[in-house]
Amino acid sequence: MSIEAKEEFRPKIVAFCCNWCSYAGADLAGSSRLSYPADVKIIRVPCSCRVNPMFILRAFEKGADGVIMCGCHPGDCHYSTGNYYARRRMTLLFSMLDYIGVENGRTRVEWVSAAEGVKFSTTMNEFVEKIYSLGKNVRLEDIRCRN
Amino acid sequence: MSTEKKQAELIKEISGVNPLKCMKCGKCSASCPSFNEMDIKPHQFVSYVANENIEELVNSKSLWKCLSCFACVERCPRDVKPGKLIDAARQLVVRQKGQNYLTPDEIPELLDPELPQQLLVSAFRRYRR
Amino acid sequence: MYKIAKENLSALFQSIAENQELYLPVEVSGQVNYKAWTPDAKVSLETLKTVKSPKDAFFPQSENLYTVQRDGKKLSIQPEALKEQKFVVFGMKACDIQGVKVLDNVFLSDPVDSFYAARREHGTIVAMACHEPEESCFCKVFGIDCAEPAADVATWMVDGELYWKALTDKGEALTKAVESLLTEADGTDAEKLETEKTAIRAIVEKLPYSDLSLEGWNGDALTEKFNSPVWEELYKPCLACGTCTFVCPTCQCYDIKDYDTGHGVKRYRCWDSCMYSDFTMMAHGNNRTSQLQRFRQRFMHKLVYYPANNNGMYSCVGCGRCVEKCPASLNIVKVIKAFEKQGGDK
Amino acid sequence: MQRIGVFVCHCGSNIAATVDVKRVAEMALMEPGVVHAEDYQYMCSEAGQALIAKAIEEKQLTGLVICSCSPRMHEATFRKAAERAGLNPYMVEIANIREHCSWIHKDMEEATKKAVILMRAAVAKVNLNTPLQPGESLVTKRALVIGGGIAGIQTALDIADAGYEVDIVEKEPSIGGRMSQLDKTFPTLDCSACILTPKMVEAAAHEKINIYTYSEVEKVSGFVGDFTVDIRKKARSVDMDKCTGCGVCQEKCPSKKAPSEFNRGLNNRSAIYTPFAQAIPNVPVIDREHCIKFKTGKCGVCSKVCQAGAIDYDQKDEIVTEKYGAIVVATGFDIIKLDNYDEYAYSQSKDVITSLELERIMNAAGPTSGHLERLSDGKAPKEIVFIQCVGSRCSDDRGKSYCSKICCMYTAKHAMLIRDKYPDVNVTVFYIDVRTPGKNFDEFYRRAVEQYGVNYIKGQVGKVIPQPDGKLLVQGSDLLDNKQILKEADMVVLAAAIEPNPDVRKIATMLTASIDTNNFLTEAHAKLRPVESPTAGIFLSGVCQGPKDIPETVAQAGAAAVKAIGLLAKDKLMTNPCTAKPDETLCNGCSTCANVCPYGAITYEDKEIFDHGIRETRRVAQVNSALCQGCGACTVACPSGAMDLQGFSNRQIIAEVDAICR
Amino acid sequence: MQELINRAKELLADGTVARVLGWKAGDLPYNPEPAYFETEESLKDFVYNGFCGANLSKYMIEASKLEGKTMVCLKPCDTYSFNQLIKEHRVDRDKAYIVGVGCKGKLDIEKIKKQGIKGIQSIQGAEITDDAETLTIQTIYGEKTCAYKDGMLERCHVCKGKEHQIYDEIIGESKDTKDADRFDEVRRIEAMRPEEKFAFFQSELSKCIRCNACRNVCPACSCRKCVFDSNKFDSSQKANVDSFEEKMFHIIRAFHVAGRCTDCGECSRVCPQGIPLHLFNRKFIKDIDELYGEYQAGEDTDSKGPLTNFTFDDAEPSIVTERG
Repeated sequence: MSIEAKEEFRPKIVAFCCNWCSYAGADLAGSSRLSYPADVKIIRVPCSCRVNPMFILRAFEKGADGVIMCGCHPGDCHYSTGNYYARRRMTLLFSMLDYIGVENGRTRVEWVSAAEGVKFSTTMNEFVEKIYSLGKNVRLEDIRCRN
Repeated sequence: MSTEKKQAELIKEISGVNPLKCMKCGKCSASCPSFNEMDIKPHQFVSYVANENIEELVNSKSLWKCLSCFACVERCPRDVKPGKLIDAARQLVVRQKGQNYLTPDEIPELLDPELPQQLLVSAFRRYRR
Repeated sequence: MYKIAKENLSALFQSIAENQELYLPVEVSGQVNYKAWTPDAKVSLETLKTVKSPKDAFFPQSENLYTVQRDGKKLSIQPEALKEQKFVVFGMKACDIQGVKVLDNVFLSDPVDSFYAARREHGTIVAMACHEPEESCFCKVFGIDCAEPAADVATWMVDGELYWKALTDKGEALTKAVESLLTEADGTDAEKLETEKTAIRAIVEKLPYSDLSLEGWNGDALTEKFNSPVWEELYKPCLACGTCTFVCPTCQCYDIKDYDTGHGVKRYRCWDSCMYSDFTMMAHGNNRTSQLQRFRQRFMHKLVYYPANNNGMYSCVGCGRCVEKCPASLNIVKVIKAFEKQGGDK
Repeated sequence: MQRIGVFVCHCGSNIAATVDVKRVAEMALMEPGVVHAEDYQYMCSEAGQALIAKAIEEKQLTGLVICSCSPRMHEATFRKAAERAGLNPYMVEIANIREHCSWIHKDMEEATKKAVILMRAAVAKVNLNTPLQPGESLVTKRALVIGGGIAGIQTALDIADAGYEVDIVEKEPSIGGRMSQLDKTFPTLDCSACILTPKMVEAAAHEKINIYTYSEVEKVSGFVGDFTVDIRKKARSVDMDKCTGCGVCQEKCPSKKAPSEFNRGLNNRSAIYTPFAQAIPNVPVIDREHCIKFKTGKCGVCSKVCQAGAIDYDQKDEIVTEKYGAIVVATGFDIIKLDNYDEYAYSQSKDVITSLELERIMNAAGPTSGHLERLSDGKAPKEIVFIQCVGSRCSDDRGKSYCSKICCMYTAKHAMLIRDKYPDVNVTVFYIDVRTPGKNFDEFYRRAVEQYGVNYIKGQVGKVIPQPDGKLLVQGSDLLDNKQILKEADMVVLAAAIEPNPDVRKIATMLTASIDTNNFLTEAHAKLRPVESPTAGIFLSGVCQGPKDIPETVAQAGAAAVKAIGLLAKDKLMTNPCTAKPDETLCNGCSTCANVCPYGAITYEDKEIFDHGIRETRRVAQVNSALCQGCGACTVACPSGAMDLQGFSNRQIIAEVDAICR
Repeated sequence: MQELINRAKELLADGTVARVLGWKAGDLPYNPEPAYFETEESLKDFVYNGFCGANLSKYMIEASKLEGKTMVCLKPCDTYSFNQLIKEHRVDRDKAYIVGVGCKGKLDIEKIKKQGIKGIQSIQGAEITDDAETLTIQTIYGEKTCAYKDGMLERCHVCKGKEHQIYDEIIGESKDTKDADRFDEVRRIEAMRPEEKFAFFQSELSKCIRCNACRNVCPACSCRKCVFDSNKFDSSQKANVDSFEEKMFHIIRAFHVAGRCTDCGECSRVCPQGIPLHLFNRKFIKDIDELYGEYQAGEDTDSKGPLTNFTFDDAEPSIVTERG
């Protein structure tokens, strides 16, 4: 692919962050001025277990190019067990997406604590880079949403 | 990967033991009936494997002094089971020495009809790894 | 009458497709449905019944009606263009053609459905006789002769030759367009064709459903049939899926919905099924709250309401798709028979 | 349709330097529902809040979007501002354009674009917000403490001193717990009973404290602020009001063959007994299993000798139902069963004992009246071996994976006391590690070694072999000398691992408090909420939460009391309105949500449902909003989508997703 | 079959049950329908043969609301569904008298027809008492034969076994039909390159007509109102568009039943377009087995499902990428 095309492509990336750890981790990344690309937009949820697989599919349907979910580290969940459920749900969902031929790497889960601003920023940088390398999501998007 | 590293990996694989679980309590050595005969003591075995110091281990007296009574295996509080490590190290030596594997087809020829079946079965159990 | 050898058909399709869209039975992942022709499409004219009927060609399962574009707080509406491209549907069976007539009565009478009308105007139907009808067929019951399908062009496949007869102006025009590929049929061909027709009709006589009686199914029977206790037993195995409706060549109910594109809304219509719990759902609620009512609606519509409003024409054509596809093995024939039995019991 | 006001904060230059705030406000006006947009220097300032209030009033706003710093910073501020201006506080959403935008992006164009999208997402969400009302529930001003050991006693005293009624439920005939069994305490070596007994007396005498001994919690229902608890008072067979505690009955009781629980079965007691001399209450109970009257119907000696006429053979168990606002669990610990440690010969030799048994032997009120002697032959031991970590730090299923924490210190204490009292006795301690984190702890251990000459050997013992002459052959290893050691001992003392009282499992289930794989109660947050259970209104005191020594237990008991007092001090509880809420017409009644709820907030109820013309009784989920903490696990687990989370509803989140992706 | 009918008559006569849920002979040799029988007389139409593939567990949801007990005929695989429905409080065990019926594999008329057999007049060899070896089929176009195995539903080739998981009594013999591994097809797809996988599912799902037969027949899809039908969610769509919607529908449906699907195979049986829908469910089952330990939904009525359970050391989602 030419460099020009790459410059044109600006991915849409949705990040679900749990209120207690990862959202705070993102805040810390912000207050520490640790930059990551503006393509990432964060949605605050109370806990990673609030993220319905449907939200992720919905994001892809509407044209997202990557979806990442962040939560407290296993064992540190504010609600004690939420992220354990989320972990199983996401593992199965990602496996299914892989199975139907969606490129590996469009989805990701990362556990980021409130103290891990650096990790948040590094993760987002990595993830965005990955999405750039994968290019536009065409396999899951609904063409009716194109404009 | 260095030879010793490979060997260490192999010992871990054969024995199914993770030496990093050892908390160095020494209960194995405390339990060992052959302790005084050994140059490398049972508890040291674990650290030798963990440190990938395999050459010394396989050349040690201890390797052949272990009675396989498995007292250490029984009593180890951390599921490290030095006896299994020793057993695995022996396997390593035996395998290297003669490469003496048998294929299933070769076995019947070697069998004496008089041989008790029980012996065979226990031999398989013992050496199948 | 013309004919063309079976092996030359792909050339014929190619030729038709050069100037217009061509829809015909194509196999995809083991199932045959009407699809647009492409050079590498796996055409299957031997298939007696495609899974879905070809009604999609005139009344697609879902189609856009208009798009609302949002720019800030301003909205602009863009109606969907009507069909302007000519197209051919190739291989439609007599029953499916009758199905189109049923749809015509609905969509072409006042108020005319402009989307449907445009498609009808631009579409040419090439019909094909049924070579070997099957046990689920009962078109004869509705007076349909599957040996003599009547459309713009009628065709028969006999011994590796496709016989071609134009029946309307549209048919003549199409024939003219592909004339170079066709050869004139002669007297022996005509004989062969008659033999084929006789053979088809003989098979039809042997089919288990051919003696089905529609006696008593008309507008006069409305109250009696509607209130019959027979429904109470009949509907019970129904799973409330839409299979019968979506494979049916005559079902014409649709729902209108909005799709949020993020930049506005696409208003589309798509087939609905009277078996669905939200069928004819209105602001105040639903006027059919039980599956019995919905189940009854389907058959009353096909066999009572529709004929009452359309000079006795049934909105079932005996294609037998529902017979084959219903997951619970229910179908219109069982309904008709159930009432027959009940009549006998009286 | 909402009437939304969008307020874009400059945050001085924090936001405005990289985000074109004017443009964000302009773009906001293009969004559906937005009727007002403005930007201001500091939205959180008095003046900024006044702008918001003014706009709410003038434009009749129904929803607000504040584009500013993180909601973790000022969400509460803006919600309060909205509430003061008459708007429901939950109609406010924050678009985080500082931490998540201006601070991490340098390019103005890019940052502005992103800020606009974040604003859009927030507007899309507010469009679907509904006013939420925090629920209210009344608080019963009474606390229940389960367990009457030092943890329970301390918690009860602290709560009672703050002026609230407290009930202690203790399953034994007396309060006091494990501490009452101890002889001396480390690292001060003061007498355990001397410091515990005054606390027991204080608790018994406190007008706000009511003690149920010989009682157990039978059933718990309700939720934070409003628990209903059934307490089973086991039949004591002695009238508590009449008994004077003279002790004659115990003296005269002919059945003296019951093993004494208090002395760990090392000696016997009578069938009618108080566990120990300082027992509170000082009222005996009849152990019906050993009582001749109950076994054969004949005897009745105690009744005859009791001048107060307190003996009542017909007494029955009694259920008391009480209401509580807070519950503190202080169920303590026991030591593990040593049945699986054959190598230490615990069940083969009377001279292999646990440390807790040694406590009793050393105690003047114990089975040997405080004389150190072998239980097998009464001889004074000359050689004593202590074995550490018996069943602690063990990854197989014989023991526990954790460190029991207190053993290193009490072993040093025992060694020191023995060497002090019996200088001719040799004491050897086999250890793996000596762990002494604590004030004056390491000094204490070093004194044992340096001053008292206790022989510490690094290495675990492999086997203890009883000899025909009554000696015990201890086979251990000295890892530092790399030698195997065979040592003849007269007595072996095992530092057995401690484990939570086995009853805690039952209690945790009743309380819907979670427990970990080791049966320790889980705290709400390992670091920040260590004395609270994740279940609201349940607090943790003492070893039931994790291994602790006495000062730590007392400290935690106090902390749990403070948390309980904090709760009881409120008349009403405001509950977070962002709780799960089922749509009853969609609910299948499948219980999936209840299975994943960490708070036991979901119950099922048969209810008449009117759904599209059908009226039927269905099993539907009910969320107790006082218990629900709003995590949302149930909303995703729910197969039918009936469960939704207020404030973070499916449609709200989907609207945000759509807004970001469009 | 006679034994079944006799037993049904007894149970009706002595008042144990108020009705019998079984199959009624159809008007073609291969289309018996699920039916209720309330009188001895009506049982003359009762039939149980190789074409009685329907899983009657789902009907028990409605039957549980009726007065009195229902005698229900459940095949071994159906009993898994019934157990699962008990677990989810959707059926009432006390309202069911379960007769476990024997099974020698169920037939797929589409498969038989695919072999060029048409104009079917009668079929011999499909009775439950037959040895399930060969089918002899009379057609308008002459007599045809077909090996029983070749006409069997896919699910019967990977049968979970002929043991009933729950029953009050068992009537009729079974015959083992398993001759393939149920995860083979899943493995074949897993081994494909992403483009191939995508093309495979795109081609299969492009056939979907959104008739909802798979959903409505599924015992795990027993929601009172499906999210795809409810206006309360923005997912309520009916269009069959080739881009994402069908995939969304099928992935969400598969996820919806993940951990609850007993692999009864009804979805694939009823799909009018022959889409192998079980490939979705089995992928989840395979993943669950591999990642969280073997789990068979419907084996019992009280265990925790894999998605409402966890262990502290579950695999991380990144395993999907790592295992490649």
